[in-house]
This record gives sequence, structure tokens and C-alpha cells, in this order.
Amino acid sequence: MATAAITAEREHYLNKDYGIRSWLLTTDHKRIALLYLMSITFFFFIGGFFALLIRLELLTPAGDLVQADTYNKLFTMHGQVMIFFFLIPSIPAVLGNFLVPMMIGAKDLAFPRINLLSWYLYIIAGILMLHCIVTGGVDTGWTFYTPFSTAFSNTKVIEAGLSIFIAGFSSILTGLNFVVTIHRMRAPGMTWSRLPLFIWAHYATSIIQLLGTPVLAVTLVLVVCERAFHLGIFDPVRGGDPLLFQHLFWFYSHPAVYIMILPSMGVVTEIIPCFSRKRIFGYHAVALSSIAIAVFGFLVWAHHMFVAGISLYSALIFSILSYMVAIPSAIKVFNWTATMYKGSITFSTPMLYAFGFIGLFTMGGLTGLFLSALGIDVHVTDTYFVVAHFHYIMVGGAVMGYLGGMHFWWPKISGRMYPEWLGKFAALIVFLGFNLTFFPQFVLGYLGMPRRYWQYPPEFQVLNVLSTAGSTILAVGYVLPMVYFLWSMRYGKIADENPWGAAGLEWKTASPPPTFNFEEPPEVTWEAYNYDQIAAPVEVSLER
Amino acid sequence: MSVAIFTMIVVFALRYHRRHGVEAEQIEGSTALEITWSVIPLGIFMVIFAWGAVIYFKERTPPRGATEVYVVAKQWMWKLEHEEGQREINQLHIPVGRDVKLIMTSQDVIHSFYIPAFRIKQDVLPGRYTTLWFRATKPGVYHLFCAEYCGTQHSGMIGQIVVMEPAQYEAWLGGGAASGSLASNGQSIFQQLGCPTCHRSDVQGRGPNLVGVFGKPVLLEDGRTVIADENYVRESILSPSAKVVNGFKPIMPVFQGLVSEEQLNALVAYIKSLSPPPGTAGAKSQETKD
Amino acid sequence: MSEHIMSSKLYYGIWIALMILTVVTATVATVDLGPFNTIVALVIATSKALLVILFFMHVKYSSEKLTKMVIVASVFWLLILLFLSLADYSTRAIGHG
Amino acid sequence: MWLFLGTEIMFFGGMFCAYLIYRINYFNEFAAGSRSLNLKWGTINTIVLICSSLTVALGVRAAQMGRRKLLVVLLILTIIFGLAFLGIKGIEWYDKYQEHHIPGASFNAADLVRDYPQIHIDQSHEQIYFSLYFAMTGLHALHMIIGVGLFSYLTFYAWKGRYTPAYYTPIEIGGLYWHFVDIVWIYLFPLLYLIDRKPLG
Repeated sequence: MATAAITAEREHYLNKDYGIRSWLLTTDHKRIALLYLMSITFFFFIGGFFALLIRLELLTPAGDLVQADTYNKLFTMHGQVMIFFFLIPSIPAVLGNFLVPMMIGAKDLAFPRINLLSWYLYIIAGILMLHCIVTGGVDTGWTFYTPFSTAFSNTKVIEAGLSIFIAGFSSILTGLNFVVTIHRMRAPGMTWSRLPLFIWAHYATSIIQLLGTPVLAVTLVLVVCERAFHLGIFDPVRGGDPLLFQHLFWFYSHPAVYIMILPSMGVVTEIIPCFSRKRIFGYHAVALSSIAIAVFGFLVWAHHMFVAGISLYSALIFSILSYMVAIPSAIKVFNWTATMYKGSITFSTPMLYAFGFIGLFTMGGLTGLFLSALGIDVHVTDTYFVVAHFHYIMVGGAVMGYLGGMHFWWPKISGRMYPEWLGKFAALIVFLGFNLTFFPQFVLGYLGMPRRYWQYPPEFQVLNVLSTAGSTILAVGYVLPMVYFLWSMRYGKIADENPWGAAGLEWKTASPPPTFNFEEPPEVTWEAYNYDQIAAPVEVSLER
Repeated sequence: MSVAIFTMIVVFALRYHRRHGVEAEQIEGSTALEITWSVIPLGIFMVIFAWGAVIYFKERTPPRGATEVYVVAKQWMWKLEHEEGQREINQLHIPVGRDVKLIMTSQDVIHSFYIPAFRIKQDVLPGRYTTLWFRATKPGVYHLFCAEYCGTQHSGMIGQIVVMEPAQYEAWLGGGAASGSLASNGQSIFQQLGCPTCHRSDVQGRGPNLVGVFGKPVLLEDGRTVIADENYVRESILSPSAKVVNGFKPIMPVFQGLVSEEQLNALVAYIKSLSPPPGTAGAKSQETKD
Repeated sequence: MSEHIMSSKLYYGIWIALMILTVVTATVATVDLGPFNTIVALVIATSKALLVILFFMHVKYSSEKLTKMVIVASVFWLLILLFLSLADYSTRAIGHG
Repeated sequence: MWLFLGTEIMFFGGMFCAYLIYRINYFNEFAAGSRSLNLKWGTINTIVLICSSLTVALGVRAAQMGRRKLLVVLLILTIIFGLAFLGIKGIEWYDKYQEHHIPGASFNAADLVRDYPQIHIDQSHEQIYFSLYFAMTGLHALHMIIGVGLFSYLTFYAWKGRYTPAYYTPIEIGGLYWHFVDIVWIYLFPLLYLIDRKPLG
């Protein structure tokens, strides 16, 4: 607390150098994290803009706001931008990049230059995607299903495919960097069982990125080749099997969901012990469940294809495996709940997001169980039920975790506090807006409204209006944090080294941290989450 | 279960809200508890799984002797053809209480045949047949949707399932200007294409005699056995050399690109009609479907 | 990475082994062994790959746990992909009336 | 580096998966396609690659021992082998072009149907074989080209004497990459060339 006065003059990673070059050529993982933060926020608002247009179109049953083709492009690009340019890089490339080295007591990632390269790849991919959007867009759906994408669509499939291919490599490089860093760069005393669970979650995520992404890459290469050179691998006219595409595509794209959700779970696992003032319940169970999710996540892909024409028996196998992946997720939820038991809980903004995460993720997960039940899946797959389900997981889960994490570590990133009451208010709005947007979609799907519909029978209108109303509220909830984060960078209260009284190495260095993270290389002599040994901060305890 | 978790979170959150002077109690974790809350959900999941799987099995196994309707999907319409020869577009008339089996294929991209009211859905793929069956229990008009994104007018690829009382249905059938049953159309196409030169119905010609073949296992030249189902017949017409019947030479010309999907359906229906299913005298499966 | 310097004799030995295996696999392929043709070809390919990995790529002498883990994990994942996809294709003919 | 190679395994893995499934379904066409490839060139190329792997391994050893000239010679040899491989691959592709075996509008496998009357060939399935053949060898050749580029860079700095027994990681990493590409070919060779070469009965 005495450090607060000195912070202004102290040299740290933000004020070390000025000028664009010092940012664009930086190899400091913290600066790269901020570069990522700016770029993914940009893409988030583009994707969000598409989402709002989609919702507006669906306000009325007739297709009146945009043309059918435009609508198809809107949902395609909403999906592609949000998934490949926001969700997948969101937590790993921003919070992960910032925190992984700090949490394990390293001065940077193992390959700082590869880290910068991955950002540039991301930007190249992003520019290609933007160019694609501006010059006409794609209308294949983010899933690129063949033979529509290879032979029938007359939009810019090749460009979008290449863009995602490049973005995939950016993601692979990030994963590679994390794995090597976690293996090689841990501070003395930072054993595997002392690692923060955030690190475990990122480790599992990186495995998926490394082993899943290339399959998507090669699949996209084949699609592009098929379009450009008329190779015939997926096209039934040339003797190919369109289902093979789906197999290869989902082999990556199902685990990709875990790329989005696992880091978010990691964030929640940091927040809950901190604001419950308790050790995490079942450290090993939570750590192992991350790895289990990464492994099982690869065994379930064909549950996206139960009605696609796969064999009866493989549907059975994939259904039963899909239940297996639910177990580690359930373990996590139970452990978080148990961590709160007899804790001393503060309702701060990050904690509210963590609550939101658990609630929405559980909702999403349980509806996932319905979807993996073969009998129910036949009815609700490819309807709004699925749309609602994956938004509960990806937006309700991943984005809630991301926002929670941003609030939790914002003092560390910027050295300033955000306005707490506004934070709580925004969290509440996001939660309400989210449920209002997506809960009606569960009902819609159950009633049988198929997804990707530009116009729909009039009996579905009431629920669609509710959903559109919710989405505007949600949009406000997302703009608010951006505004007050920007505001706080200049006017926020100056944060000290550890405003939450949190455990973890990242809280043991100044806020914002110096360029090489620690003045002296740290040595770890304590167990993770030693909340029994850390006093709760005074400011927070005064606040209700 | 979700309710239980939510209640617990809310209760814990309120009960253990931070107060002055109350320190959190440190609890490390418990292996027994971890195992319990892994195994119990697993058990519940397995029950749901079994339940879902049984329904799925029933849904995917069409009963014998169902009325067959051939479906061809294309961007962006459904073309349906009854055994009796009636053709419909985006509309399907069926009698109440009878099993109906749809044999579906697509002319271009992947579509999906979805009737929300019947809780059934099946993707329709180009290049092969997929099947779907149902039995309507209440007369009425129901939605038919395409549920797999198929391009510009995806959301316009909708139609109606009209379920009628049997008497009305018969009247409807009689009213349509059907040009002979599907199988008899198939027969005339069979003649036109010159198939009977080799596939003779009295003796084995240069090609196998097709009488009574459908639905039976066929021994192939390479020693494998396949069931002569719709997909096999289809493949044998389009790409005859792929699976040659034991004892025959691969001399049949390729019909890929020479017959339309509709003609193909008629041919399949014709070949099927050459082998009447056992107990055709109106014997219907005992299974009920809701 | 590995500090172990191997003798050049060993390298030449491996090289000769690889050459022989190549010739063998090309020759055996022209002899009819029934289904064993494929098996022999794959066994030979795998043993060649192992020789390269263990000796040319120094994995046999590497102390790094990460390396071995990565190899095992990648192969395991590849098998997941192959087997589960095949599970669909090989059972498709069954159970469809 | 090993992690990157793991990624690469899955990258090729997707293709192998497609290959495996179609090979089982369309075995005849795959066998015929495989017969039409030139076994002599294929074997020679395998041998060329194995030789290049040897020079790489010896090169890493030379770097470990700090023998600069030997290292440069071995690296250059590797590049020559690599270029030889690509050249032979080019000859094979050109042959295929003349035989109209390149998938696309001009694809025509009538010659295979004629040459192998014992095998039943469906032309569209034959095209899948050649699609995969070109996709897989093309991707492999792309990796070879990258490899040659990488090794030219390494040779330049090796000649300048940048690598010492204390610092030869780039050589080692380049070597790993080269070996990996070699291993991929070790699998591609039997899978593409040797599907069914036994005498036709």
C-alpha cells in the first residue's frame, strides 16, 4: 500500500518505451497480450454487430431487413469471426499470454519472437477475413459443409478458408509456446502440483490446439484444393463422401469448444478461491479433470453427426463417449461449489462473473446431455436448441470467464482499479441480457425452429422478439466494460500490488509489472492457493 | 440435478457471505467425495444414454411393410413420389396410422428432412440413400423443414405434411393424375434402357436375374457379402463395377449421369417390386410410434 | 538438446539398414502374400520410421521427457482419429434396412 | 520443435485418415492407380531421401564436433539430394500430366481400365486416388521445398561459422524437420506406390 505513491515514477512494461515501433516489434509477452486484447476486441465488436443484425432480421417472421443471401453471409461471418478471431484467441492469447509466464515465475514465454509472430499471423488472417467480408463475404455457414462449400456456393470460400488456416497457425504457435514454457520455465520450487489451476487449464488447452488445429488446417486445404483445382475428395459427384469432411472438421471443431471453455474454467478456478478466502477444494481432481477434458474432448466429435447418415453403431459409441466428457466438467462444478462451502465470500465483480459462469455453463452442459442422448438429439439438432446450447457454453461460459478474468487481472494489467459499482452493474446486465436472449431459443428449438432460417413460420415470433430484446440489453452489457476500462486507464484509482489479497506469483510483483515481471527471480516455497496464510485486503472487506 | 447445484451455490453464497471476524475454514478436499460425485453422475448419464439409445434404435429401424415414399431434395424444394405414382412438391399426403418409410436422396447439397411434430429428422445426402420412417397418429397439417443449411433459400425449403383419415387418403390418391405406379414406371425405364437384354427374369442372363434379389444377401466376386438394399441397387446401377456379383463379369455399362434421381428411384422401386417382402398381405409391424 | 555424439559408424549402419529395408519392401510388394502384403509394407515402414526417430533424431539418447511424451501423444491422437472414423465407415452397411 | 512435429503429424494425419477410408472402400481403383505409378522412380526417390537423412545426421554430428567445412559440405549434399528428390517428383508429375491422370476436367483413366482388365475400375473413384496422391505428395513436396530453403539458410550461416559445438541448435532443429519429412515419405511410399503390386492372376 505504501508502494502506491512510487508507482507513478517506477519503470514498468507500459512506460518503458513509447512509440509504435516499441509496440509492434515488442517481444514482451505482456505487450503482445495487449496487442491481442485490442485486436480481439475489434473483432468481437464486428462479430457482435453481425449478431445484432441477425437478431433484428429475426424480429419479424418475414425476411424484410436484409436479403436471404445477406442473412446467410451474416450468420456465417458472425460464426467465423466470433469463433476463430475472438473466442479461440480470447483467454489464451490475452490473459494467458499475460499471465502464464508470471504465474510460473518466468520472465517471458519460452519463444518470445514466435509469440510476436503468432500475433502477426493472426493479424494477417484478420485482414484477409476483413477483406473477404468487405468484398462479398462467405455464405457456407462457419462449418463449411461440403459439397455446398466446394461445389455450390459462389462466394469467397477460398479466401475465408485460407484466413482461418492462417489463424489456425497462430493458435498452434501460441499453444506450442505455452507447453514449452510450462515445461521449461517454471521458477525454482514451482512443482507441477503447485501450479495454479489456470496454468493446468492452459496446458490442456494447448494440447488441443497443437493436436487438433492441424487437422482442421488440412481439411480446409483439401476444401480449397477441391474448389480451386477440382480435386474430388469430398464431392459425391466425383465419388467422394461428404461425411468424411464432417468427420475431419468436427475432429477439430468439437475440441475447439474446449479450447474456448477450458481457459475460462481456469479463470474461474482462480477467482473462486480468492473471493471465498479458501483453498481450492480437490486441487488434483480439478487439475486432472482439465487434462481429462482435453483427452475425452477428442473422442466425441461425431455427436454432431447423429442424423448426418453415420452408422447406427458408431452413433452409439459416440453417444456414450459424449457422456464421458461430461464427467470431468461435472467434477469441476462440484469442486467449485465445495470451495465456496464455509468460505468467506465477497461479491466483487469478478466473483459475480464466476457465479454467472457456473450457472450458465451448468445450463449449457446439462442441455448438452440432452443433445448427446440419441433420441432427443434427432429432434433438436440443427434447431435453435443447439444454437442456444452452444451460446450458453461459448458466450455464457467462455465470455463470462473472459470478462471475469479481465476484471480480476485488470489492476495487474493496467495498474488501475475499475469503478466497482459499474462493474457489478455491467455484470448484472450481461447476465440478464444473456438469459433473455438465449433462453427463449431453447424453447424455440424444442418447438422445432431450425437454425440458419432467414424467415420463419409466424407462430415462433413471440419468442424471437424476446430474444432480440435480450440481445440489445446484452450489447449494452458488453459495451459498458470497454468504456469504463478505458476510463480507468486514466482516471481509475491506482491499484497496489495485490488489491484482492490473492494468492499466486503474479500478485507478488508490482502492478503493472516491470518488463521482466520480477525484480528478482522468485522462488516458490508454498503450496498453491494458500489462502489460510494470506490476509484479506482491507478495502475489499469494507465493501459489501 | 442442476436445480440442486444452483440451490447449493446460492445457499453457500449467502450463508458464507463474508463477515468481519469470521475466518474461512480451510478444507483440503476429499478423494472419497471426488469419487462419489464422479460415479453418481456417471450412473445417471448411463441411464439417460441407454434410454436415448433405445429410442434412436427404434427410430432408425424401419418396420417391414411400410408404405414407401421416395424423396428427392434439391436446392430448394422437396420432390416426393408415392409408390402409387403420385408426385408432390413440398407437400406430402399420408394416411393416419400407417407406417411410412421415406427413401431419400439429394440432387445437389446436403439437406435434412425434419418434421418437428413427429420428432424426427434425417440428413439427405447426395450420392446415396438415407431412410426415415414414422407413423402419424393424428390427422392434421404439420410443418416440414429443411434443417441442414443448403444455401440461399434454405429457410424457404419448407413444406407440409398432410395427415389424412384413410378414406380421405384413398380419395386423394384416386383424385391425382398418376401415370401408373412408381414400380411400373421403373419397369418401362428398365425396358427403355435395354436392361432386360442381360438381366432376364426367366433365366440367368449375362447379368444376374433380379427376381427375388432385393433384401437378400448377395455373394460378391471378391468373397464379401452385401445385403441388396436400396443403396446397393443404386450403386450397382450408377457404378456397376464397384461390387460385382460372384460369377458375373463386370461388363455392365456405367449409368452415372445418364439417369436422373427420379428415374433411379423408379428403377429401385421396380427392382424392389420383383421381390415382394414376406407376408405382404398387409402385415404391419407391431411397434407403435408416438 | 542432446549432447550425446554418436559414432559415424552407427549412422552408416542405420543408413545401410534403411536402404536394405527399402529394397526389401519394394521387392516383397511384387510377391503375392494375400493380405500380408499391406501388413509387411506397414511393418517395414514403421521400423524404418523408428530407426530414423531413435537414431537420426537422437530420441534414444534424449533425456527430455517432453520429447517422448509428444511423440507418444501425437501417435495416440492419430490413432484416435483413424479408429473412430473407421468405426463409422466399417459399420455403416450393418443395420440399415 | 518436437511439439511442432507433433502438430505436423496430425496435419498429415488428416490426409492419412481420408486415404485409409477411401482405400478400404475403393481398393481396386487404388490398386490400379498405384500400379500406374512408376515404381522405379519411387524407389529411387526413397533411397535419395534416406541418403539425405544420413547426410543430415552426419551434419548434426559435424556441428557437434565443430567441423565447419564438413558441416557445410554435408549440408550442401543434403540440399542436392533434396533437389534431386523434387526433380524426380517433377518428372513423375509430368508423366501423370501426359497420361491425363491429374484430377480435374481433363481427367481420364480410360488407359487404366484398358490396361488392367482384370480389375474393375470406376473412373470417379480412380480420380479420388489421384486427388489424394497429388494432395499428399504435393503437401510433402511443399515441405521439401521449405526444407531446402531452411537448409540453404543454415548452409550460409554454417559457412560463416556461426555454429559451434556450444551453439548448434538451429542445425539440430533443421535436422529434426528434415528427418520428419523423410519419415512422412517412408510412409507415403508403401501407401501410395505399393498398394498392390503382386502379379495379376
